[in-house]
Amino acid sequence: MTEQEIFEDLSRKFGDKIIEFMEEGTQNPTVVVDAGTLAKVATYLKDDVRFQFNSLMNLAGHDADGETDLSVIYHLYSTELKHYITLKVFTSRDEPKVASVAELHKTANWHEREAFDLYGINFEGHPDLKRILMEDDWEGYPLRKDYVPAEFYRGMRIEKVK
Amino acid sequence: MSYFSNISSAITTLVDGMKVTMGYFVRPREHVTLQYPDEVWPIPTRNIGVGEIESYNTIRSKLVVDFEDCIGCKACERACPVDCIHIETFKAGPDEDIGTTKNDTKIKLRVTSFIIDMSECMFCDLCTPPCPEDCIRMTPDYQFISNDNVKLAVTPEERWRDRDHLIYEFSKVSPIERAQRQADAEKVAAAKAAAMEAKKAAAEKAAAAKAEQEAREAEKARAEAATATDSEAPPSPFISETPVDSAEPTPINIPTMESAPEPEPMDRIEVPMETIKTPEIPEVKPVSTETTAEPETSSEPDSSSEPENSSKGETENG
Amino acid sequence: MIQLLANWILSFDILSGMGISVAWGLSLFIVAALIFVFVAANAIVLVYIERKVSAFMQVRLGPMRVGKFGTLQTVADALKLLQKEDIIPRSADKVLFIIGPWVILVASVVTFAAIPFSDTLLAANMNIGLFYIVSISSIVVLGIVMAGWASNNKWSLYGAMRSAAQIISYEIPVGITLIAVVAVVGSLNLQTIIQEQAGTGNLFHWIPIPLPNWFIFHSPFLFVAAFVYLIGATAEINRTPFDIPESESELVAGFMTEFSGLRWALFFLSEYANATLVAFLVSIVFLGGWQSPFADYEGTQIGFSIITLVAIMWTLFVRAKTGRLSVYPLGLSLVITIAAWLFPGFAIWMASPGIFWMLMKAGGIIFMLMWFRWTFPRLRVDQLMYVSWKVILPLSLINLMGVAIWMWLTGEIQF
Amino acid sequence: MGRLHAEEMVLNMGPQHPSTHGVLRLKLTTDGEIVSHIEPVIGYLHRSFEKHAENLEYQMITPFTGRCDYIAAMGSEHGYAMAVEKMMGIELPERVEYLRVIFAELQRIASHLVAVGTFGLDVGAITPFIYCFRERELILDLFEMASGARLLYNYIWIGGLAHDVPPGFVEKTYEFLDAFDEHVAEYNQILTGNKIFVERAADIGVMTPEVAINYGVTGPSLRASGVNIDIRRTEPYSIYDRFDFDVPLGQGLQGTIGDSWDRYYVRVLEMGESAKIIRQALDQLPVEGDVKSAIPRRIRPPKGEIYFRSENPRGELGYYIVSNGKNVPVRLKMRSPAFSNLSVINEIGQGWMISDVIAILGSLDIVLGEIDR
Repeated sequence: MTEQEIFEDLSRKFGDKIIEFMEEGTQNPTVVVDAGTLAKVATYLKDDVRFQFNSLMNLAGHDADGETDLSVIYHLYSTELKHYITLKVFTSRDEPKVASVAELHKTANWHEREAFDLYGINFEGHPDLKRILMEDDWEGYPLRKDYVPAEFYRGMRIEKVK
Repeated sequence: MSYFSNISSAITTLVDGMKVTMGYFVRPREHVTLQYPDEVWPIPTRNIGVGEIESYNTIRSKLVVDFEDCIGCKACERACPVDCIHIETFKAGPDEDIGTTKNDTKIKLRVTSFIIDMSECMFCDLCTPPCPEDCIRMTPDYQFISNDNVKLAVTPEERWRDRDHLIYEFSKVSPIERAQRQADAEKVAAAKAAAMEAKKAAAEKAAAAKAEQEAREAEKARAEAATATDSEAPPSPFISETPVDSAEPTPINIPTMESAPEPEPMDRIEVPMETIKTPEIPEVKPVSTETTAEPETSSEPDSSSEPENSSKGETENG
Repeated sequence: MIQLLANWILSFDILSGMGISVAWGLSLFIVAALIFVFVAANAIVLVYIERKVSAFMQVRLGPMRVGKFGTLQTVADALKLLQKEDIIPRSADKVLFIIGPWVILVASVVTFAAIPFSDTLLAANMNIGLFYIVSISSIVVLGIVMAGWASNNKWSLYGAMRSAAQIISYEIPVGITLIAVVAVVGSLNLQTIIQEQAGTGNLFHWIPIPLPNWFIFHSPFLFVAAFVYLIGATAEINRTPFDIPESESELVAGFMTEFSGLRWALFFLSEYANATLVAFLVSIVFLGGWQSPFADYEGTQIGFSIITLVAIMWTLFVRAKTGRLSVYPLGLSLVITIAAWLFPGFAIWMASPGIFWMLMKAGGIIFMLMWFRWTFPRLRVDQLMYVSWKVILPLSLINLMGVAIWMWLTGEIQF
Repeated sequence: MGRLHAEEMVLNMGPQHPSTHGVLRLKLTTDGEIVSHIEPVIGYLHRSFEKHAENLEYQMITPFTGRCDYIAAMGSEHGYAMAVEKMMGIELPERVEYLRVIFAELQRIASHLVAVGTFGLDVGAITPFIYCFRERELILDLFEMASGARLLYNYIWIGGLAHDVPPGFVEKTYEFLDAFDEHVAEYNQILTGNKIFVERAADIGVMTPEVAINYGVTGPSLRASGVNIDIRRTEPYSIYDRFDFDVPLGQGLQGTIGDSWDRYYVRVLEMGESAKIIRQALDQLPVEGDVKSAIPRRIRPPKGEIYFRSENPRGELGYYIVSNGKNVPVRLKMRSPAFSNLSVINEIGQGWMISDVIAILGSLDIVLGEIDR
């Protein structure tokens, strides 16, 4: 099934919660989904026999420029039907909130923790949302473009990032 | 029944395994151990097609510069992902002849400092291809052994002591000349600033800032035209310290240089910190080309960095 | 031997005044010191050999720096260990922490008192020698549990608990296997056991292959029993593949985790002392102890000739096939054979019993243990128990019964 | 008398532990020897690769990718180079493609040798580990010959290779391959069939296909569960469609499909398949061709994003790159295979003994460098 068909089907099912279909400027055609509906879309995509997107290859947080909304990108793959779809959700910078898919795709558990760790995106419904790569008491979200590292961490000087 | 087949398979497979080890035990020694200082690994030869330099066909290890051939273009400095190369250049005076490289390129910049910090180098070999003169290269010398009694860092002040022997200064320019050039550059900069001030005062307009900006840019463009030997090179962030030959060129004080003592060999040259410290960068370039010669990382911990370090130590303790 | 030494001391005019009890005590002390020196020197040599053996099995060279071919490496290591700081963790149980290693060491050194190195060279000729060794060596587990508990470290505790379970489990099959031999001899005296194995006889009583009268060739049951004992004893001394109490990749270092310096060296010492003890016991009980494998000097000549012939054929065969076999073993056996034929004195010496044969046999067993160690993976703790209770124990019981039946069949005993 | 009560004990395995393959910490909740819960704690080797990448030009990132998965640096570099090339639409010379495949597969063998050897080490067999490393050294010799480095190569550049291979490389590779088959037979003799090893690995930590896919497990660990997904085959990148090779799947030869033994044995078989690919690639390797001809002067991928995945020795290595048309990426996320592979440890390791947890961890073949990045 092509990405276009998937998008059309999703649009029929979820209406205006499916925001747009991006084919330009990306190698992986992307469906932009409303942040609140994402879990439902992912469940639908996984359970529907025509899609069977049972494998979440990748989950990446993204901050384009430090001003606009943060986004989360989901790369889905079906091991049965061997087709792909990329989902993207936007969430506000000040209060980033996305529904968690950790129960649906267990692999998302750690990936969401990573996105939380590095971008501060709150995944609602995540069983154990805490920092994974950085220290538990680290301040700030390092991969945000507007991140300014603190001078010291527990008395240790933080080397400036080149 | 599987009980007995288990036992029998256990015995047979274990004996099988023991055969292998015994086979190696009684075999004439085709050992893999290298008795390192007595035997050394045969360095593989490889021809990567750069120049005719025989020593180039080797493994990637210690990074060196044929300093006579360096034109100070800083292409390697920009290519370095970890900023382990620190170059300081000053524009040569109009009647000064620094020489030519082996490719007969006239050297236009006096390289007063060429530091390679091998303790930061990650041996990626990205700096060698951009070099227009093929003068920076990786040699097969992988034994970074210092015969000096290297002190381990015990205090914050001595933090970098333990890797002093890994910081190589290739420039043979004497510290006196270097200081001289630094002073000259500062003089030019001061003169420039004074001129700016005067200009600004004369203008007395709100557009003064804009004019200054324009002037700066113009200078920079000119300096770039002068310094950039590689057409690909983005404008260097070191422009501001380069003496800009505008209306009144300040010649380098050559007599002073001649009266200077013989330059020391390629060892570390004890240079006061002020000279190595880079002036403030006027604007932020694409981050990768940012080459701030961080005093505390690139150079010896001397007097100038002491207060900072000691205060840091206090903070850490506190 | 203590009696002999005491008499020898008293035979000197100057010393004769000290009285029999003082002389006895003095010789007791000397013998104990000798045993301890033997154990310590033995550990140093064995560590070197083990490192070399493992290196050769792993296409390495092993220690090569200190001394020629690294022969002084372990001496240097021992000196280093003695100099190391003695660390006792703050929250450790200090008393047990200090006692633990010594208990292990003492338990393993004391057993050597009953080992007959030759027909005269033994500290104490006990009539219950075998029983003494088995019972004393099981004290080791007490020291291990002490050390593991006192460390106040979870890994150490795991190691100690595993060790306790393991050693106690394997005591039983090992004991029963030894009983099978005792049943043949009818004595627990180790000298008697060895003397029973003198002379030459047929393999398994009936098969007409002339072999020494060792118990390993006594009957198929004792043949199996020898291997059962070897496996059980390997487990009892915590060596690979049964090294779960200190399994390096799981429990860091098991009960030894918190120990350093001298205390750790004591563990090491006792480990090798135990290995040596097992090797001695196997050679005493199954391989004729200090008896020579050759009946007389003609036997030596013929025996070595046969060995050399086999070695030549094997070497030629393997070299033709793969081209990868060292010729040194062949050369060694060739030299010995020629010497045995040329110098009858040498052959007679080879045929006579003595400490040389004891050490050779023990060395062979120790090599076997090393061979196991550097080949096999490690068993899991429950599999270890499986092997003990479900394989080794039934086998040893069958052996015990089988030996009894065998002796009845061969007419060694009558009802 | 107070009642004697038993409670579960929390055991910290790592970050300094012989068998955690780096600085991984496992919080084991144990009931005696039985482990009832495993919580991996990672991040001890976090070197902010992604943050670095956002501040480095594209060609400067290549050496950093190798440092993420330091056991298989060629694989990481290959994946990264292909991702950027796909963004820029670069057509590679044939010789480059073949050489890249040769190096990637050599790296796969080297990486699997480490995996097989350390798995043996984890269950207590020390000698096979040394044999494996001896073999690996020969591969590293080949790498050193070509790139000048033994561990971190920076050899596969965007648009080509750093240098062409030196004369004699092809012959030496053939030599290595000829000796290699014999040595694999030796590993099988000493380790694969060994009863103790089988007891330690078979039926331990069984991973069903559903669990594996749900947890995003990829690579040999996934194929050991019987799922036939190898990106080289399902979605051939580079020139993998030209080679004839099998995808070994776990068959449960000694126990259940998807147990630790299967994960181990799939790797052993994969080494043979990689050797097969290398042979074919060497046979077809074009003699002529400039390996640097396609290297772009400026690496500025057009505005856009890509998720590109390739088959690393440990599994699916994905690069999610967002470019805004400049010479520095806006976002570079490395979807490292071992990251997802490790996350399954609690699911398959629960209820086994401490020794088994170590065996399971070893069979997953993790590299902390790419987990923590």
